Amino acid sequence: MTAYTDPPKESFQLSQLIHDTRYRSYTFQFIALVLLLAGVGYLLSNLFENLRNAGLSISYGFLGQPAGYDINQTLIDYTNQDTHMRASVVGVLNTLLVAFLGCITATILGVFAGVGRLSKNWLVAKLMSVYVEAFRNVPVLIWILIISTIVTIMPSPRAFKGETPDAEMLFGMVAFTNRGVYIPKPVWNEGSAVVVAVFVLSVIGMFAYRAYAKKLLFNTGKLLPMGWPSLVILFVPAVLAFFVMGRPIGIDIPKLGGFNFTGGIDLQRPLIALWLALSIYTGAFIAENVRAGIQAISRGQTEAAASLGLRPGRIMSLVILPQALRVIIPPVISQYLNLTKNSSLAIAVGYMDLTGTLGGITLNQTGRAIECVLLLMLFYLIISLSISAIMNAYNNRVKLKER
Amino acid sequence: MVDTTQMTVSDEVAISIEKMNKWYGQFHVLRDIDLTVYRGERIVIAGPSGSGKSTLIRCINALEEHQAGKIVVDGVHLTSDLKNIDAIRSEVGMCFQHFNLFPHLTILENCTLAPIWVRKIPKRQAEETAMHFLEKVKIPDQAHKYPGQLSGGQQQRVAIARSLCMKPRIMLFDEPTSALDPEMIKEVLDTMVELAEEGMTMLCVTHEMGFARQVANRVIFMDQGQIVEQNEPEEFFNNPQSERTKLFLSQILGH
Amino acid sequence: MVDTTQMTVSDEVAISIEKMNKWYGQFHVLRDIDLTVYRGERIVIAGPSGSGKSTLIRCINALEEHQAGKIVVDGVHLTSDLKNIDAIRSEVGMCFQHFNLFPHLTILENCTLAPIWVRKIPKRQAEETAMHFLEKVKIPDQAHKYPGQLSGGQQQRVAIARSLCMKPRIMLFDEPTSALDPEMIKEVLDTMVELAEEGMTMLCVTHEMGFARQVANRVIFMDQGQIVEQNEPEEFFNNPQSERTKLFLSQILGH
Amino acid sequence: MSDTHSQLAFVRTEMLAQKEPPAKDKGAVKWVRTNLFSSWSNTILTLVAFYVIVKLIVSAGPWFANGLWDTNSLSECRAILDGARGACFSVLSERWQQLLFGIAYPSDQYWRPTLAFVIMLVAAAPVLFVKLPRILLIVTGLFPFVAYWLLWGGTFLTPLVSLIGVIAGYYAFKNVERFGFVLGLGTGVIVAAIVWKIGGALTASMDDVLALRAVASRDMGGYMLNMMLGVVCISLSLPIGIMLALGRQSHMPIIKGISVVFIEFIRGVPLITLLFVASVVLAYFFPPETNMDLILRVIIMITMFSSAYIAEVIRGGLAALPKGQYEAADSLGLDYAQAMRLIILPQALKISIPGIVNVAVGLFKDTTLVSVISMFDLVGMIRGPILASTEWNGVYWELYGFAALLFFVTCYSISQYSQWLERQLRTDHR
Amino acid sequence: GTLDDVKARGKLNCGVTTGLVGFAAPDANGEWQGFDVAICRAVAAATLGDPKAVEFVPTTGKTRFTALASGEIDVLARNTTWTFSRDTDLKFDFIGINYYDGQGFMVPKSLGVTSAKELDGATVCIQTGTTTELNLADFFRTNNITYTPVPIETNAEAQPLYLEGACDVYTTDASGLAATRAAFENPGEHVILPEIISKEPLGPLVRHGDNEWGDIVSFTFYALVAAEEYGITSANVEEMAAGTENPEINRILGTEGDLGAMIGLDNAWAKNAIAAVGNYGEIFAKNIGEETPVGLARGLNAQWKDGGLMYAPPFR
Ligand SMILES: Nc1ncnc2c1ncn2[C@@H]1O[C@H](COP(=O)(O)OP(=O)(O)OP(=O)(O)O)[C@@H](O)[C@H]1O
Ligand SMILES: Nc1ncnc2c1ncn2[C@@H]1O[C@H](COP(=O)(O)OP(=O)(O)OP(=O)(O)O)[C@@H](O)[C@H]1O
Ligand SMILES: [Mg+2]
Ligand SMILES: [Mg+2]
Repeated sequence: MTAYTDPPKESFQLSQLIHDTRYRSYTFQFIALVLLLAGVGYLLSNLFENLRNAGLSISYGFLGQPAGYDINQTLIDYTNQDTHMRASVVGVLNTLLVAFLGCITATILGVFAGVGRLSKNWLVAKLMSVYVEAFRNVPVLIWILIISTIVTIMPSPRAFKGETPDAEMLFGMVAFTNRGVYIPKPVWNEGSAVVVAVFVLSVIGMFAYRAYAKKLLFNTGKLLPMGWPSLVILFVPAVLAFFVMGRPIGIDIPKLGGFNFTGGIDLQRPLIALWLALSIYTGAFIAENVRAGIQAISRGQTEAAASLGLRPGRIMSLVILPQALRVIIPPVISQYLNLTKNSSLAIAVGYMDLTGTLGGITLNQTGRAIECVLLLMLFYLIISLSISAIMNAYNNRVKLKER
Repeated sequence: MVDTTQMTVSDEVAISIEKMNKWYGQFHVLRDIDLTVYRGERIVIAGPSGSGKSTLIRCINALEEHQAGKIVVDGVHLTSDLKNIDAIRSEVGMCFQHFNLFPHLTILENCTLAPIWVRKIPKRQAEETAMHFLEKVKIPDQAHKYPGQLSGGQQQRVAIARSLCMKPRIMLFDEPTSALDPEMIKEVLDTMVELAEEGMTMLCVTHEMGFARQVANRVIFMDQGQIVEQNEPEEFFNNPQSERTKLFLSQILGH
Repeated sequence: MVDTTQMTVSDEVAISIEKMNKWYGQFHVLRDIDLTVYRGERIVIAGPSGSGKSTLIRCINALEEHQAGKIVVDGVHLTSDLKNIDAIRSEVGMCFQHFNLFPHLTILENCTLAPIWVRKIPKRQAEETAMHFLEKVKIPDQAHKYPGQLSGGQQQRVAIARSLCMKPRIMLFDEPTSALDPEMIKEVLDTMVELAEEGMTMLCVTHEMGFARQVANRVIFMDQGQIVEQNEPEEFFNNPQSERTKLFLSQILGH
Repeated sequence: MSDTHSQLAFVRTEMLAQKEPPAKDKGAVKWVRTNLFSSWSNTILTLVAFYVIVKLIVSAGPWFANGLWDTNSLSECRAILDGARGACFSVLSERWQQLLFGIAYPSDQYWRPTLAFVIMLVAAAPVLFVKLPRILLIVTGLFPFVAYWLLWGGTFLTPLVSLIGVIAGYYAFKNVERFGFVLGLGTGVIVAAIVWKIGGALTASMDDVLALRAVASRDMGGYMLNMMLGVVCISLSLPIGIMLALGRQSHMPIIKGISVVFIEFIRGVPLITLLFVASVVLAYFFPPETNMDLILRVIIMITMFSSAYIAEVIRGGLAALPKGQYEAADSLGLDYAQAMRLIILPQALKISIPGIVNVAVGLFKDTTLVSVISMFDLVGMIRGPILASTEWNGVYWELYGFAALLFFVTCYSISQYSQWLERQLRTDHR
Repeated sequence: GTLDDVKARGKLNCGVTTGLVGFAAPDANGEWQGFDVAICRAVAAATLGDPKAVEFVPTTGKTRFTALASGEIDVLARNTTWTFSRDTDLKFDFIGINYYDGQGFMVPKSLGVTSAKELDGATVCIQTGTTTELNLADFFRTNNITYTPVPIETNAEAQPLYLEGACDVYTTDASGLAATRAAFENPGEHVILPEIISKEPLGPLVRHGDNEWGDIVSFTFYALVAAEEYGITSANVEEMAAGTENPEINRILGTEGDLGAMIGLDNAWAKNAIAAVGNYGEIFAKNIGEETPVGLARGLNAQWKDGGLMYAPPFR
């Protein structure tokens, strides 16, 4: 018979730091922390010594000084007498602008290409595969450069001049030039507020109508048509209001004047090039996500729905899409994130996003490299953390219930 | 034992198939199928894997297109005309091997979706019907769960209820129990027996020979895309005529 | 019938558990467990699902930590000291429900891995031992295959051999047969019976009552984290004392 | 019981033979009908697609066909073409070496990177294709040393000594490892260091034994630089990625925290900002006297970047392993390092390979960003010296097209490989 | 000090642009050529005796200052404007001015513009990274006219934009304009406007804090300038090094006095530099002079005797 000992008295020994599961993790973490702090401390001390040797210091004072340079495309008022801070804000807004536009077009392209790749039409399917593979397997920087070159060989505004111009405006309103795209700008005259208000109400009205139609179906089994009434509700009142108020909204059509087109809205070449490049590139990736998402919904779902008598359109909207979207949306959101991060390549086409202002000219002019790069990273970090927060929230919301 | 006396077979023709042929590419899956199903019949289709059983019943509700021959379901001629297809599909319910419930909808929503959108029945009423059928398959308490939260047997019963909610006059089953664990098979078969007792016209691809003996009034044996033999269950099992049938039965019953 | 006379139980204590308690968060899984296992004993633990059987035997080789009470295995006090944990684990072998073989290693490598790395036995010698035990579980010819190429029963026998290669003095089994098809269960039980005949101390969670009757010298019934009843198999099955045991046995044996 | 239908009893006496499908359902006609013109919407799509393709061919065809390959400058091209559309591929035939190897790599030494590239293919083969004989792994093991020698030149003794050091360290590690992973690792590193020290001292004066002409890292450029950055950074980031993934799985809050913060931080910022760090900030973080090459700093930052992504892939692989594997390892008495090294990682890495390959392709494409910080990689070569030169100023399509083609060929084959591997793994598991 | 580092390394690390014809660009063989490059070679010849012992580090407008500040390069010889804040705030020393430049405009002749003041509403391509953006903003503001800036990273990328008409005007240093125009298919179709809107003294620079090194680079450069003044050329330098009448020449070439030792170099330092790259005038003529495609006149960069600003301090 083994005489086993009593539980050892709880006296703490140094060796327990390594041998005892209770303490050992603290030991490791402590070591890790010390190593980390030592490493960071070492780097920081180098930094300070280097800065001292070079007689520099870290300060964000430069943000308050006048920037002194001009920016071609701004969403807020900006002149070269504004501060570097304001120039950075312009950059931030420009980043967000191109990211926003890019995400929308990339999604449209991606959905088309993704669905097209699954098309029964052999030619379309092959064409879409070529598009997707070509764009996925070549660096985005090269695409940006190529597309920017393509934009450059569009007609110059000069080509629109003269008796027999080489190029003409589309519908007499939109000009595609190698300086950018000029589109008409709405001019808000007196009374235009009413028209806008009516339009907003129509939008609300349209959704209300659709909700009502659905409710009616649920309550009485009567299915009202949804398609054309929606369009009618959307446009007819606004058009009526427009004429009743005496055409208060005019448009300012871009005209050739001096060196450039004047008037209208001017989407500058760098924006156009970057926007196109990013959306076509990201579109290829989104196409893959869309395709995978649709393929993930088994054929059985379609067949089950069909055998219940549902028509293809309804099968898509009631059965396939709600499921496919759960699969598609998370990877697509991370593609949005990638697009936003890739927009920092704006620098290659001269688009003044945050990397172009704060990380470009401001950094150049002030020489405040550390400060600028830190701010730059902080900004992108905030964006990606917010996007991943959104994604997690979405994932949690749509998670399928399982056993 | 099921009370088969209640299960009457009328003279009315429910499904009539004449010289139906189907190809997948070069492959001739169904060859000159002739089959008449009378209202109230309970037909079990058996046969080796790949013999075209699934294809046959999928042709009946136009999930697959046939290339030659004639299919008439409930008096409606099955052509590529969408209206006819719709008419037939709303008369014919179908249950699949893998249930194919809609995972993003609750059990109740699964059952009311088609009645509301296809039959245009008010939601309230559709839900009442759905609950009725869910009670019938003995899972009314699961109505607000999602398919993923149910066991396989429960899911298959929901699938049956979902079909029934469309009030079909004919039900097709494609191996409804072959993806289930043994305990669950019984639950599902019980439900099907009940359906049969109520006089539903049923075509059922299955290898459950117990079920066939108990419920079917006709067993069809298929091989290589053809109907090789058909007969009443007793005769079919005890006295198979063709060599192939004998071979097949010896394999199946050997287990 | 197994020759139980050979299976002697000594007076030596192999495992002693006193007032052991365990919580998962707020949930009290094991409550005041007292259990003494003598060397050579073959104990079967039974009980309804969720009663804490697995948790109990997982506590014995420190796969789970217990929060109160004392566990002494083979004279070693189970504390949070790594040395003690290591000492105990190398004395105690364990087999899982899902075998948990290492799929990227051959059968032989599965069996020699721990002896080489933990016991520091030269590879050659470890392989000899491994072959010996693989012969014992009757699959020496599979030594160079990968687990994925074996049937479930073979895999479970490899898992047993793998444990034995560490020359444990105590073996724990957690439902070793419940993931197996009926034909394979017997192979594995036979192996376990053989082990028992050789006098291995065994704790076995199982619902195989035949095995319990044949091999166990004590059956422990657990419910709600407590030991509700324990007795010799004959007494336990024929004359259960508590209500819960009776209910449980009626369910188990009803099948 | 109704016997009314017992006449339905039927037995087929003769089996029907396979028949041909009806004419409209077979052959090319059927293919065209179902694949191109199955409905009116499909027909429209086909016509649109056809139009696009024709348009592309018509516009790009003559350009290719008229391409010139042997002029000395763009103006010469223009003179010869005389207004016709046509490519000036002469820039490629004149500058292809610079595009591939950069401006500064000595031209009589081009065989070295080429050879290194070929060896790389051989070295990668046994890693990529499990079926190949394992003996080829020797090439894989030797590859880093040989490649270093071939690319950078100098005496062969340097890589030889490091190789011997690594081998000695590995043997020391192997022998001591049984007594503890950390101990083994420590011994291995110390032994290797000693060998290097001694070897270094011994060979210090033998600079010209088997010496190749030394080339500074600054002189590497062109596509070779992209390749080099890609290969080096991915290889370096694997071990770091594994450590980060393990750290992120750890139950120790501080270690987990450090890993999470690192990974999320790196993944949250664009690579270009990290390259800015490499080019304009990182130098400040090193001791005053050291003066690290830009290429080294870039390697550091890209490695950090890819290890964060690889860590996430490996984390997925770890999570896919059943818990039972950990428990079985525990119950056999293996300690953490053993369990990870022998049981968990081999399996987790195998599952992760397709993911890792995808990260590698992405990273390889991203190496072109170094052109933004004035390094002359393939894109940098084009944007910098070649377009700036008097002769080739203005040739864009040919150069960008060439770059795109190079990358496409490389990345497409790698991604095809990864898809093949994925299919392979899927069947393996069943 | 830096000199010791350079000697120990056996190479001079010299920062240049990523490519600007005439000033610094690699030729088809990968050899760097150009006006700025010559300075690097001269310094290498002076310090190491070998004009080839130079490692050229291409830099962009963004990376150049850090490269110098962090010690990655020893000299930055890239068209960099000497400004107050760069000298003081960024802690660099400009060691002299090798090119007096000013920012100018280039427009297609077809536009019919004759003065920069007529550029109201024009789209202007700017090569970023120098002081150009700031000068431009100042110029248009003071003249009260508007413009659309299109900032471009590299000269090579600005060219197609300008040529395709994506901008009306291209602005950068006048020397750069000339170099760019030289590379055009039809240089004659473009004019450089008369306005020079800024002073752009371009020169090599070194870090603060190592005055010895600054002196070496500075006087290597002045030796080249002085060489032109005294008629020393790469062709006759050997001959003159044998000894001449002129003591200044002798001191420069190291045959008289100990100037080399004073800056820690061999006495033949200036001789090596001149022999390697020629005097200032030769460098100018070879790389950017009127005979070259760049075709710049000496203008302000002529010797002081010829009415220019090139003026070397006395060597004594
Ligand atoms: N979509 C398809 N394309 C081509 N061939 C198909 C397709 N679907 C089925 N087949 C082939 O048609 C034949 C009949 O298939 P079917 O599914 O009807 O057989 P089954 O009798 O139901 O077999 P099982 O018992 O395995 O379900 C098989 O040989 C099958 O390979
Ligand atoms: N890791 C865990 N965290 C929280 N609760 C757990 C955990 N593991 C088990 N439990 C709970 O502890 C209880 C006992 O689990 P245990 O696995 O020991 O039961 P068992 O008797 O082995 O049951 P079975 O026969 O199903 O294997 C169960 O209620 C289970 O839900
Ligand atoms: Mg089937
Ligand atoms: Mg259990």
